[in-house]
Amino acid sequence: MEIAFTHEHEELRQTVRRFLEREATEAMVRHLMESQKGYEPRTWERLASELSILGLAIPEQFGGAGFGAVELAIVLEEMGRVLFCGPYFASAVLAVSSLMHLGDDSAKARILPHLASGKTICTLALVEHNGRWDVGSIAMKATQDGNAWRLDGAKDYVIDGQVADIILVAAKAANGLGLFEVERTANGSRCEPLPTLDLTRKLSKLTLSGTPARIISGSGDAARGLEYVLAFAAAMLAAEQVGGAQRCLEMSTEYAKTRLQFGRPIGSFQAIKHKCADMLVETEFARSAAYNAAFAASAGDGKEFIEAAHAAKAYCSEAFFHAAAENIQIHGGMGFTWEHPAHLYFKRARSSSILFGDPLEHRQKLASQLGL
Amino acid sequence: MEIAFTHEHEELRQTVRRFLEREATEAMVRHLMESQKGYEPRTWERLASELSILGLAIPEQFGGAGFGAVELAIVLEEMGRVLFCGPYFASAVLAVSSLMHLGDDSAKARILPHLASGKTICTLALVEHNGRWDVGSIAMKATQDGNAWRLDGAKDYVIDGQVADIILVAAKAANGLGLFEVERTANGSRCEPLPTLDLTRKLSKLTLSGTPARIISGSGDAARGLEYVLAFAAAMLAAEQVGGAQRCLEMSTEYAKTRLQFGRPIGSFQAIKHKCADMLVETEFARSAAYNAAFAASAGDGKEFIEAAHAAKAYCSEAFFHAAAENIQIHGGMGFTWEHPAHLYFKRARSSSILFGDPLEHRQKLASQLGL
Amino acid sequence: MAKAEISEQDLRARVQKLLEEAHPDNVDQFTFRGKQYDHGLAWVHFPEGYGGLGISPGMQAVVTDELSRHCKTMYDDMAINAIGIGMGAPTVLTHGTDWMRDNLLRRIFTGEDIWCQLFSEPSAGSDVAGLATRAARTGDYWTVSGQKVWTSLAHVSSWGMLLARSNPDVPKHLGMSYFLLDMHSPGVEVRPLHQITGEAEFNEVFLTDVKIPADRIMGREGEGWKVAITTLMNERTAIGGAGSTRPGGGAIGALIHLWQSREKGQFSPEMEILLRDRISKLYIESEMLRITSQRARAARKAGNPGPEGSVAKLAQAELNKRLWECAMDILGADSLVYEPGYTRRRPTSRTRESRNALAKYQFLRARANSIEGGTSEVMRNILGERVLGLPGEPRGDKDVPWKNIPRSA
Amino acid sequence: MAKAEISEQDLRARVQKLLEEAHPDNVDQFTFRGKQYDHGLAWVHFPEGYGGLGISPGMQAVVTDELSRHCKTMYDDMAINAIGIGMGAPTVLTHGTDWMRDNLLRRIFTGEDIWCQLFSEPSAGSDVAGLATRAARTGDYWTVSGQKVWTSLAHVSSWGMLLARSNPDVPKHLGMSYFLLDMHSPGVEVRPLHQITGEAEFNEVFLTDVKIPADRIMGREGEGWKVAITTLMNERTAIGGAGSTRPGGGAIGALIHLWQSREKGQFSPEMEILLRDRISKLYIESEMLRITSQRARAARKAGNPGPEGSVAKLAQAELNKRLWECAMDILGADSLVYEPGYTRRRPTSRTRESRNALAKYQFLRARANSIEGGTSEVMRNILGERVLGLPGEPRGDKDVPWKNIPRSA
Repeated sequence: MEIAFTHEHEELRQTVRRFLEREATEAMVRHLMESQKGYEPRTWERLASELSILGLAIPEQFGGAGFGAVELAIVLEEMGRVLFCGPYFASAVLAVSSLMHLGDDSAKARILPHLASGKTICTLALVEHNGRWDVGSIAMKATQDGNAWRLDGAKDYVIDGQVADIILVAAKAANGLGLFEVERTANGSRCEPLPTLDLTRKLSKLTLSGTPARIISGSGDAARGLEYVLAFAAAMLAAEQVGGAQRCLEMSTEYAKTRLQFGRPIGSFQAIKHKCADMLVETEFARSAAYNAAFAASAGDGKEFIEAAHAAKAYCSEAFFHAAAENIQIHGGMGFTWEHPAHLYFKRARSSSILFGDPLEHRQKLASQLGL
Repeated sequence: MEIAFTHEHEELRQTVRRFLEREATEAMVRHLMESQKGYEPRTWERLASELSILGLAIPEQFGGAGFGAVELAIVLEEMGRVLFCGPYFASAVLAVSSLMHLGDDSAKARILPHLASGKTICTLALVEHNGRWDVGSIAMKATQDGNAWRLDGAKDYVIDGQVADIILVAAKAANGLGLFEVERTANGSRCEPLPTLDLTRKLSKLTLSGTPARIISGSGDAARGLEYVLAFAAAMLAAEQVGGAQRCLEMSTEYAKTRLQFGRPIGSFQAIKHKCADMLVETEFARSAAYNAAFAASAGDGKEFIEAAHAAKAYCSEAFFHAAAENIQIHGGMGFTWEHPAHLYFKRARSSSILFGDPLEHRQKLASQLGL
Repeated sequence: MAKAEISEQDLRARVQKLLEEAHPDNVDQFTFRGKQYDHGLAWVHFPEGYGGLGISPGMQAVVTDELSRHCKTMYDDMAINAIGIGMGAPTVLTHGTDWMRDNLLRRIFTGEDIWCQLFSEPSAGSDVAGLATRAARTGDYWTVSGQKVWTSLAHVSSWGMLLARSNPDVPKHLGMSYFLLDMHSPGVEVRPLHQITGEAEFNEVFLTDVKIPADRIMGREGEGWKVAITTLMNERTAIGGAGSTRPGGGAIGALIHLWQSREKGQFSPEMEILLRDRISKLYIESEMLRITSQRARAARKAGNPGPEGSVAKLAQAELNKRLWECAMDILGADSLVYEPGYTRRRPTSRTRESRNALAKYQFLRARANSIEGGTSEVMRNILGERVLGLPGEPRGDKDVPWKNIPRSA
Repeated sequence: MAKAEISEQDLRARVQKLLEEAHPDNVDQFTFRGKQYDHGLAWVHFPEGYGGLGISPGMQAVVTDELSRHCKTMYDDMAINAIGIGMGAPTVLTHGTDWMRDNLLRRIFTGEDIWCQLFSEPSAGSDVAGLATRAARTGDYWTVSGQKVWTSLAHVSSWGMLLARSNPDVPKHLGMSYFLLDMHSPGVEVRPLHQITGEAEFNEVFLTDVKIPADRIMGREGEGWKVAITTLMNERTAIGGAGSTRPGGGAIGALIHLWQSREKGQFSPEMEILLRDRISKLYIESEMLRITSQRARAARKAGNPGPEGSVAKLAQAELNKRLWECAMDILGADSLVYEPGYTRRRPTSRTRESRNALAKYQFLRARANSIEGGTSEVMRNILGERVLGLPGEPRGDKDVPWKNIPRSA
């Protein structure tokens, strides 16, 4: 498998970057991170109307652009660079991949066009209180009542649940796991925002008590499909992490060139220069890891992709965290202030390393795949 | 417990250091490492007659100096500095502590005085082919035949077995583990030298077939006693490692001061200076670890000592290895030649980290002790 | 010096006499500590008349011990006036004028006057001696303008120890003077500086044409760096001596506690083993930090200060970061949540929070450990150059007038 | 350049024609490779008449492929004359005289003349341009004295690429000249240099009043550094391109193999999990090195060389050390033994040894990876300065005459 971006890919990247430079400024990020909703509806609308990237991975028949993992990874890398605030990862990645991989025809036709147009925001609720990103840990109960279903239980760390119109909920029915569609405002549904370490990504706790739901994953067991969705989410998050790491490297390098101490730029000191060099190595490796996973995803959903996804999430999590931590250190006291953006990347890096499984878990799963 | 060396301790250190500077030069180390025996009998004799340190930890009633772990640690640290070649660790540490902790009165009276005088060299054979420093792994079989015993099996990695007159062998009898005295040249005993990675410490493989042996550990199970001996050996080896790490730091610092590149001493570059600073931190921590274990050993053989021994072996192994590796790097191409002593320390560091259990094992055992 | 013969028994008797005159359980802080000062029991190694008895600093422990036997109310110097007592008093004693010694030391000890330190500037972080705050002499006054940063307690302080550039035409270390600044002077503006935790432990201090009387200088004009060294030495000692003092105490104790109260089934068996190895490693390093600090204290006492002290500051900063990272990994998904949310408070001491919340706070706060009081990079230079004797870098900022040295805006 | 229109098919036909004239399975190495050179199939990107056809270097793969379809005997350039073919030939082509191009290139390719590189000196390691070997002109000869080190293959070489100082009175980069040295000249002494492994991969070369005819200079007098850059660029490309080319291949493949053939019961279950995590991590890093190198090749092909190439040399050196350390940990106590003992041989290629013995050898050999071909410290400078654009250090050795720069004895 070769990693090769086309001219169109480069154009997509440039278009998204230019858009985000205008729309996702640091001032906007700070405004949204203090807000309840955590996103700017006008920007959201333009992601659909101007850039057509809300439906990037949605087939054309459902109103999307018909692209796939590589294109999503490009967008996410750019969003990661600027800590974009908004339910893109929730709706355009998690929800779309869940629907595409698990949803029945009716659900696809009903929901996907609205995700592509941005009229509906959707997310996936999978992990529960024990925080293990693992389909075996799902305890949410689904009960069939004639043709209708009801859900009981709680989901934790639901990404952008606070603004989702529809929440896709993984739950346990009598004959195995299923994926269910729930309206956030349905009877018996309570969605509370959590105070997050990383203010730039909102999380919620979802409690359901006898809440009406619609099954969308057909009659079979959705376990394997959900596992794929988890791996896909990990791979896409890795791309976002690359963008964050790259930005930290750039901030550090820029500061090291201009900050003078002892009469010379601090970047002329090997202590700082070599830190930057190591960050560069790790960022390039992270890039390789994330691109590899994205190209593998667009090539299939087999063993090669699963391995690439584990490797990417494990490596990119550590690389981003390290870059974000070094960025604070290189900025010295200033890097430690609330006013400077370094801490925003640091908190994003820490939280992203946990979401969808931390490096230890992914290394273990990879080891199992490799038969170590 | 406080770590405080007395004036007498300092004197012992200085005496040993001066002696070794004359007797254990690099030329002598290189001569002995290429030799079969691996030690210089005249030097050995003077360790007994001039320095009286062969019986340092042997009670006065058995012809020794009546000191303990702290004094042994001082001597070993000095020996570690110069890669002293000779069966000191085998005879004065392993054999003496085995006899003191497990030996019956008759064995003590019969053997210890000759160890103190240097007339007899003794070692301990415990670990077997699987290489686990673990009394549970002992398979050597001891069979009672009237009053006599016979041993069958093989021991591996016997330190300085090639020159030991007496080998203390841990073996499994019907009612548990016992410690046995075997003459190296006894019938059915074969002691073959192993080609070692670290040429400055000789190892042998000992094969016994119906070899006559004398039990010296009484009628009870020697398992707990052997475990103590293993912990004691680990603690003492840690002290030796500190000496090696310290010498690597000194070599690196000295070279960094005098070697010029780009018109300035390489130690003026932060890349080298900060490496040295980190080595200093680790060497000081290693010193704390080894001294702590030595003082704990002289205070008792309980939980506090066992914890200190695990911590010391785990920490000092990594600190010495890291110092030895950095020492090669700082010396550049020259540090990689056979002619330069850097590789001798590197190989000693690697091997010492394995002997008596590697850092992972000791951390695990410590974790169990701490109830983690 | 005359009183070197004071015995422990004698000292305990003096504490008894103090308590007869004023008992901390009955009178207020200022009154009690004022009396303690007058009896020479504030800092016993200071000279008589300045709160001491001229005896060994080790004897202070006897005073504390005797007080603790008889009083419920025990005052903590660090909580009362950390900078004033820790750094201000020794500096005043060594370099202050008679007026300062007579009028300031007592109020430092009682806590009536809180002190702060005005050294760091936005453009002079690791390079403190590169500072740009200007002090110009006009008649009996100095006029000072500039900006200081990382100033703890500035918002409650009466006095600030101010380092400013009085002569830009000489090399940087030679052109500074050290002033005692009345923090209520016109032109002094204090603004809170919020950190990664949301809290404002520190301040920025803006100085605009602030007038300082000429007799408020410590040491001579141009000798400010020498005086600052006294202040900084006392800072390093304070920081280097930190860390747990008993096995398994302090941060590592908190970490182990977190681990032992994890929920069952939170981790797979494999994860448990991997985390356990990390904790075991952190335990060992924490122990070695503790023991190394103890060896440093013993060496200082014995008059043989070795490298152990300087080692501790660097090691602790780096260890602390890794330790709290491990704590976050133990919290797992719960570490995504920052309860009860970021605040904008000014912390004095930590309030009682849940163990988890405290760990998350510490995780963020620890990032500053390798920056404050000397970055880890500067500490490695110090270890390399001052302890190991390695040569310094070629420098372009040593022998040239300060004004000619390139500096950040 | 005229032949840019040669098609793949055409090229395969040319190989067929070569094979009709001489087949490697029937004639000896010198004969066959001589013919290959004459047909322009040695290095197809070289000009016609010099072993090439003036077409894209990528087309060489077609030649190799076609040969492999029809021949059992396949020659490996690296095994035949690594330095001559990899670095000597491009340097001669770019900077050599007509005589050199006409008389040396063919013999380099056939392997009749082995080449070596004489740049490094004991006192000039990372600082190659600081070298001290002197070359003085007298009449039609240069007289050269000095010592070179780390010279692979010197003991079997006919020619050496020698960098020496022809003018000590100008700054160091400007005072060097580049010579072609006949290794059989009087005054050239080659001594084996044994390494940590006991082997002598390299040599020291002592030059005592060695005479070199004046027409054996490459480039002009004083332009030696420029010529050396051509040689070194070809070295970096060779080293940077190393590493495994398929998932799970190369060193990581060997490590996994060691792991999978461990003895049962060698490790406790806890140790197994800890080692497994390390191997998994090393696997990921090996994969990322492989993919990063692949991205570098793709970027070069596309004419957009990025930082990926320079990254690989540094990363591989550091990874390789950790990888073989892990291998030793997997061997456990067996790593105490070094079978069959240290030798003093001069390795050409590794002989068949047990997997364990090979791992131990690699463990030792890997220490040099972060030294040879540029230390990791120098590589970090290069990444920081040339890739990230960070400023260099203040330098005292750039604009002064070489003879005034302090240097080691």
